[in-house]
Amino acid sequence: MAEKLLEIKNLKQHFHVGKGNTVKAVDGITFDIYKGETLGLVGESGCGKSTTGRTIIRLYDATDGQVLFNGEDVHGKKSAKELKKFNRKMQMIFQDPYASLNPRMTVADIIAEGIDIHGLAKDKKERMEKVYELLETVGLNKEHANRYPHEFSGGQRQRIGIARALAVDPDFIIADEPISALDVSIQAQVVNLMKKLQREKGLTYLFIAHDLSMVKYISDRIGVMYFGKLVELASAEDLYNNPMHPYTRSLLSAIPLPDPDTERTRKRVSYDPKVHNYSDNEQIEMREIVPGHYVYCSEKEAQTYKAQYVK
Amino acid sequence: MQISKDKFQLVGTKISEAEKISKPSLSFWKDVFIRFRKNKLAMFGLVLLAILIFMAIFGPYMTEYDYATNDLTNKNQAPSSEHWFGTDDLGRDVFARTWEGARISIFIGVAAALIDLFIGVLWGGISGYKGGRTDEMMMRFADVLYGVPYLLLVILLMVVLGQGLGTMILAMTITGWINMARIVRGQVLSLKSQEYVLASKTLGANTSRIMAKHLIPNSMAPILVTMTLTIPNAIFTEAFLSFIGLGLTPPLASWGTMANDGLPAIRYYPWRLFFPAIFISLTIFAFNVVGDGLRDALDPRLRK
Amino acid sequence: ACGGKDGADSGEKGGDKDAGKSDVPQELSVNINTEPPSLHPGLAKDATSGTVLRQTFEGLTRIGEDGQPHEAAAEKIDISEDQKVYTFTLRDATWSNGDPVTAKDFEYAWKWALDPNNQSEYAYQLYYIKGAEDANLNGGSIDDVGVVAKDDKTLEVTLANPTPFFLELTAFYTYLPINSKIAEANPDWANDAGENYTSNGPFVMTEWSHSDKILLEKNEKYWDADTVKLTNIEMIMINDPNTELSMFDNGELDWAGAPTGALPTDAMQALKDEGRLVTKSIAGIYNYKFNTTEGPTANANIRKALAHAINRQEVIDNILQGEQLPAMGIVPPSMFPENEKGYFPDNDVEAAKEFLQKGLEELGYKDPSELPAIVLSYNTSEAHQKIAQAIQDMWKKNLGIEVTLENQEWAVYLDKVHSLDYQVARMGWLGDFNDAINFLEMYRDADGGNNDTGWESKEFQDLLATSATEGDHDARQQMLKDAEAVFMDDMPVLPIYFYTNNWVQADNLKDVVVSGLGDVQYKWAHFE
Amino acid sequence: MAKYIGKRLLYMLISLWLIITATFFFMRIAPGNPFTSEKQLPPEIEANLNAHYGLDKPWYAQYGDYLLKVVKWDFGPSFKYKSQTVNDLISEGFPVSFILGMEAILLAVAFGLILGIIAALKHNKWQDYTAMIIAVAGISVPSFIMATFLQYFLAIKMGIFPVARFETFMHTVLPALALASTPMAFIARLTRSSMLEVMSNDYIKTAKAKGLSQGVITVKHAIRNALLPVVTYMGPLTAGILTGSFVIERIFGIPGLGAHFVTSITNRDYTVIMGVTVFYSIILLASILLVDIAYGIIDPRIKLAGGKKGE
Amino acid sequence: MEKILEVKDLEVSFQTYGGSVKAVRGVSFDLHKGETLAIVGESGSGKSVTSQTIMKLIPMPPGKITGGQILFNGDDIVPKTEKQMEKIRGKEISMIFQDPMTSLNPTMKIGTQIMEGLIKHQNMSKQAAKTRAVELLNLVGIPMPERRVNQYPHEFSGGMRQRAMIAIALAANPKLLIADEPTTALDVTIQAQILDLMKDLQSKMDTSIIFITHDLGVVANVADRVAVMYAGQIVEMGTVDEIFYDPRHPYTWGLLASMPSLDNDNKAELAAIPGTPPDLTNPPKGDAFAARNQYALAIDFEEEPPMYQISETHFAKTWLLHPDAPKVEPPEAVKNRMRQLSSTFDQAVLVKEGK
Ligand SMILES: Nc1ncnc2c1ncn2[C@@H]1O[C@H](COP(=O)(O)OP(=O)(O)OP(=O)(O)O)[C@@H](O)[C@H]1O
Ligand SMILES: Nc1ncnc2c1ncn2[C@@H]1O[C@H](COP(=O)(O)OP(=O)(O)OP(=O)(O)O)[C@@H](O)[C@H]1O
Ligand SMILES: [Mg+2]
Ligand SMILES: [Mg+2]
Repeated sequence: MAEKLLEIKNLKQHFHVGKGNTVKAVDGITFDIYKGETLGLVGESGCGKSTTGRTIIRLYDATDGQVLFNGEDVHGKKSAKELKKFNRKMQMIFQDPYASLNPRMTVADIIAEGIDIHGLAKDKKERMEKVYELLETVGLNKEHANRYPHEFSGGQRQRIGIARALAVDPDFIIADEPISALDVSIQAQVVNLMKKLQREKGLTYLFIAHDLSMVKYISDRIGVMYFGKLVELASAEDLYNNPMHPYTRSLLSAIPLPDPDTERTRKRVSYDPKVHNYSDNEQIEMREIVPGHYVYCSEKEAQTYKAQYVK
Repeated sequence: MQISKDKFQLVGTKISEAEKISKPSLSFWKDVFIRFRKNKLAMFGLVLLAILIFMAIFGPYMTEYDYATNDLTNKNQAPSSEHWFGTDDLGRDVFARTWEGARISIFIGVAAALIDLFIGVLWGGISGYKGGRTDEMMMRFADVLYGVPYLLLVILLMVVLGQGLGTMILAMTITGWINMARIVRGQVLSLKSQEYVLASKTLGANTSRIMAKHLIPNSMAPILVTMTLTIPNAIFTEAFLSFIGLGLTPPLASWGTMANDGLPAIRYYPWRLFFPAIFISLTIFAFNVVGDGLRDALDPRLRK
Repeated sequence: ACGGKDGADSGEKGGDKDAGKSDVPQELSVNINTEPPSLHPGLAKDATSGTVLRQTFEGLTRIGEDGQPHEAAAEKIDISEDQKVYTFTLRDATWSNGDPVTAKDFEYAWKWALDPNNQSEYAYQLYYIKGAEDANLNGGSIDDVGVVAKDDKTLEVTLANPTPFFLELTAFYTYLPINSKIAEANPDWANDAGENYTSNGPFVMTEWSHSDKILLEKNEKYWDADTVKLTNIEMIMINDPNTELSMFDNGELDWAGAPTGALPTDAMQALKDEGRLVTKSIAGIYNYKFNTTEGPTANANIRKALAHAINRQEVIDNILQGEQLPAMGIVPPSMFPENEKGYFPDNDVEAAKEFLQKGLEELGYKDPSELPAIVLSYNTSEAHQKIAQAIQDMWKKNLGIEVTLENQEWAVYLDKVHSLDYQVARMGWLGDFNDAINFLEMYRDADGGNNDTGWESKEFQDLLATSATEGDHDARQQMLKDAEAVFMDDMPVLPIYFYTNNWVQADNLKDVVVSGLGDVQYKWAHFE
Repeated sequence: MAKYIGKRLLYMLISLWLIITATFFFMRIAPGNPFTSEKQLPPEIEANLNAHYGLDKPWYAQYGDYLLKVVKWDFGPSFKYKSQTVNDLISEGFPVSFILGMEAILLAVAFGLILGIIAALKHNKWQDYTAMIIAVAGISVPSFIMATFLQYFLAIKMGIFPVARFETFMHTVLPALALASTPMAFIARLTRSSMLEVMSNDYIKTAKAKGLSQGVITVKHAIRNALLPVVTYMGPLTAGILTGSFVIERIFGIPGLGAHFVTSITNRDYTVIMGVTVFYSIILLASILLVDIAYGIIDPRIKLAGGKKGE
Repeated sequence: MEKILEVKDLEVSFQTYGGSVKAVRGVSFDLHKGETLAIVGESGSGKSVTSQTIMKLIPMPPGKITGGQILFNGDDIVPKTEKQMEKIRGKEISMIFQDPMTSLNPTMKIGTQIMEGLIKHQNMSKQAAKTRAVELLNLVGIPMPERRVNQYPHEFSGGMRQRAMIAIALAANPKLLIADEPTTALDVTIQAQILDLMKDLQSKMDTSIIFITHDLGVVANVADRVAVMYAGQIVEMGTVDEIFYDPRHPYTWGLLASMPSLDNDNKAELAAIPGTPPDLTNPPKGDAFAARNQYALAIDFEEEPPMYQISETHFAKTWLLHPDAPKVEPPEAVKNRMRQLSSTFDQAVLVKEGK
């Protein structure tokens, strides 16, 4: 098996929302990400996908749990220097291509921000060369360097965001719904670019999205989240062929397909958390049903899942 | 319609063209200038300001009269071909004094606004960005400063530092920045969770970078509005400070002190109030429209 | 008195129906500028409080329309041979609540003021009385003070020295009586109008609305009530000369300007042209003090040069515009009539230049331009500022001396001047009573409270000392005159002008008495 | 909420204490004392006075005494106005300033909002320009010039209003107008710019799509959202206006509190300085607190905890 | 079937600093009672502007209807005043806006926002409106609606906000519902619920729907007919089957080809359409899509293509349908789904010249 790049152990992120109320946005999730793979993360909106991503990259301080990056605890690090080093290795692409670019900075300055922060260029010339190179990498050209974000289309902006992330030469990129705001043809542009970069640079992705066909297309493995918990984790193929958790099944059954005939006949499965009907003494946890396929369930359920599994 | 057959040749994509942006690429300031120029009112304000500054520089030399020389026998003369703006109660030429005063008032206004801007932006920015306890502390400090009697502060400053331009500017800004700080803080509070700020954070940017590159440039609109409102405030505070002895020493004059002196004469020698007052208003009007224009021009999003 | 009519027909009040008499409402409306700090005769120490007290109380004497003290609460005054013992016989009079005014009320009031526990800041006005200073400052017994109520109607006062102006002093507010019955029962009696606030003057206070207004009513129990015509006086507190004049023009006030209020300088010319301005000189001087201990102003010739190089008349005509008198001496002409001319001519630039030359030589400079710039200080006020600018200009023009102006907040200014931290500083002085000693005494000792110049002269001291015991009026006048000459020869103070009071008043308002000290009395006032 | 207010009240006390302390020491460092006068007092009398008022004690004893008195809300007698205590002074002056201030605030808010709203709704039309010219005029003409103007034209020339004093409602009109002119102009500008922003928001479009009329949209949807900046500005302003303006009170001969802020300092009337400062500070801090609470009421998204913001 | 809406040659432009943006350039379509028309297309192609123009909701200025007609029930909307529009908006036509995060008033309770329309157009009492609001929230699948009516938008999740928007739009039982990307922020399960809900309503009330989306899966699910927009124009329009099974415009091909398919394990590169859409301030000469079109003909760079009719219901605006044009093969992914539809004409008919 491939090398682990990232280990997330029992990660929790609770928000205090006044009056002593807390929102358990992420409530104890555990998974690993391997070098060079793409891990897709799907789930209901508001289930904590973005929060997971942001906590991993330290935009939020974790309430509990560990994030090990190359074996080092991300959240343990304190010194500014180490933090900076870590920031170079892990990057993020944001959902909204409009909101994630500062409207008052030129593309060159946006892309070069990481270069400036980490002092990756000796002089102005080298800096600009790097910017041009990055622009080319993401399929834009030199001429675009002095433009402002609003002059670009959504797809181009998302590519600028990618170039910005690439500028510091990261190993791992968290992509939080990088394509939901784009139309299909542009989505394809961005996804193609991400795949190409993965091939060329050996990047690892955490890819968060709603669009299950796209997630399946891009991911090696997929995690399904529900209400702050990871409920199922398996390879992309396996998940689509053998969904076990009822929520996953419900999700898969609802994917709209660009085919009027199938749509007319589609049958959706709905998910009601009550179906589990767990009793108090049952231990609910991630269980490996078949190698590489984990489901959040009780022992009893695990047995049924195992039985149902078809090769 | 007849179209020749060879037009129906398959030629395929012209991608280079498709990725092109049709507008020419301009440097930031050029772009700002172009946008600014299209705003007629703002241009008018700029021209007005230019004229005022020109007059501030050359106005005093346009008349043979000196701003300081008394001519008690010709006091309180109405405007005439001799004294274009009339004379004041010591027989000094109001025209010469007006432009001599313009230098000081415009300088004071701009200087105070700039200093308020600097401190206010820094304070409000840090307070808003750091949030939590730091924010609470910094804002409460501002409250305290606001609560201590201003006049007392000013008197102390005068005693400790003596008179002079520096003391006066200090006195003007000692509480002046608080407003700016509040405004900037509010802006920063709402901007700091923007995705581009988060992006910068994940790149490892430190606070000062995020402030300088992201938060402050994007708070420009309210900052500019506040600044244009600081200027009149400074001009009148200067008059007040001068009156209590912290500012200019006569015979030097500013528009503020001239207006102050002219005010009681409104019923008898209205020109003594009219000229400084009208130029104060014009200047402030000019700054306001220029500020509004600049705010729009500085926003690249408005460039279509 | 709210007219609200067009201000054009000047200060006519209401409608003066027929120029007849009694049916004209006898209600006076005046402005007293500010809240009187205290209406307790023993605590009052300022002109505003004095203005009110003068109408509501009556001392042993009262300054009459002729400017001389006349018997008031006292019916008869006997002065001993050595001019040190005064015996006052009181007339039958009552307090506004009906209590009789007794000699004890006077004794009580004066001793109250002298009692150090009562923090009377003006107690020193009583120091002419034997033992008073001791009791007030040095822990002397209050019983040793030379004031005794022999009986209800007889007050015997023993002075420390013969004091020719003592009868004038007894009209002063620190010498006013207090209704001892009430005051003993209620120490806060003077804090508000009401039944506790009893007085014995022509008017009684019926309302004291702090910082807003004071209402007086005719005191029907006043012994001389027949003379009093006004039925009501409204004293409002407006601290803005323009507003004051506007209200006058609008018929809301019957009087605007000095001594209770002030007129805007910019209005002077117009008022004069309209012939409405009334001017009366008063015993007060506006002068510039020199720091004689250091700097160029330590040199008498430089001081004289500066004093000669000023065109006082021009300042008066163009800036003050109140017909003030140029001052070339320091005692007002009302006390020394010769001082209308003074010791040197006004605006004597030639002499000034000579003095300057001498002074420069003494200081080792060749040219005025070498002289370091002289700092002229004044406290924050528009008038001071204007005068300073004019004089700055004159010194520059006439002598070629650079002058820097420096203006300061009042308390800071006083602090600096009192501690000799200045070069040239503006100061004014108003006489408390009608005697030249008032204007000379303060320069006796270099460290005396109000000297402020660091100047001291043995000759001057001696002259003052002998004058203090001199019983003969003319001889004493001459000694004081000589002292002034010594003073002027050294010029530690540069006199500029003698004050005047300027005001406008309703045309039909008559017989408001403004004394040579600037005190105003409404006892005789009436509308026609 | 209660907890938040409790915390803020505590901060308020601390702020107040700091203000008192700073003022106390500044006041003592400043040259001169309550008994400084042109005609100097004999030193013995001055010493006597100092002893009487406790000014001869060491500073810490005075400071301690003072704090104790403030806690008991007893500021002592005025040094200058011997017949009044500081409490009298405040309780007589404040109602006057308060009435005038309330009038001015109502005027400023009402006209400021109306001007701003008209300007925004008629953006770039003559109504907008007129409103903004009024606003710029209001900003560039300070209240003392405005006061003199109003007095001269409306009272003296036209005789519509009395010249000065504080007696009937008519007497309050001119000073209230003069007090209101600058804040009104400021509010108008603030309102205009935030209304313009609000009116371009999507939810205004939503409201329009419901078929609501322009008036209803403005009143029910736009104003509230445009109010935040105005409310921010109102905090310190309210405190300033309610406690009176020295200049306006002087010009119109109004027996308010405003004069004491200046005269107490020029008189070095220590007890009055402290009394009015404490009083003003309480009003100031309270109005800042009220503004912060108002934030939460106007915009439910703003959490009073003042900490993290959702989304 | 009765036509509820006819849009004829609609042209809309926006005045900006840089010149006028021609956002909609001659769009024509009609809509029948009870029908769902889906509009798909590139971002910025004018979908939102077109639909908002139908309610006259584009900001004017800078926006301006420079030409064309919008007949709603035979009545032209273009010359109507704001006052007249108020009677139509929210009563006859409702709209669900694209961005649920910003389309709800943050300082007003959800319930109040739903009630407003009810009170205005159906003269309901406050109480009745509130009851109805609760019902509506229940209908769009928000749990505990009694409590939720009193909450503010920020207390709702993105999906819930979108559903609240839908409730507002449905409140009036409109004859025409315009839904501008109503489900983009939702996960597929909730999206499916919403779509069901809309269909349900449609069948009950005979509402017509204009449904704007990027998601071709959703289109396949809801639409009766589909219009494909590019650079301010409709480039292809037809029944849902015609668009999915017999597309004719190269841009439609591009859209269909760029979707990954679930069953296909082949992880080959997606067939993206390269480049970016044209700047509508200066629309290119000829076919706006030409520069990005791998099937572009020389004439595409010179002449705007005319509209061809392929069946009774199927139109496409491309030179490829010209009799002289070469026969081209659509991309693999598209070819796989192509089937012969019975209604197709033998020969494309030219119906309208390009400009
Ligand atoms: N800063 C915050 N403060 C309080 N609550 C928060 C915060 N950030 C997120 N939440 C809450 O945490 C939960 C998870 O949010 P998150 O943004 O991670 O969801 P998501 O899975 O990314 O949803 P979507 O698909 O809509 O983007 C939500 O209920 C959200 O309201
Ligand atoms: N208020 C406006 N001012 C200027 N241009 C505008 C305005 N509104 C829309 N546009 C322009 O009109 C064109 C069409 O925009 P529209 O919003 O209709 O696109 P869309 O097809 O809905 O795109 P998306 O899928 O991204 O929502 C765009 O080029 C846009 O920039
Ligand atoms: Mg998310
Ligand atoms: Mg859209």
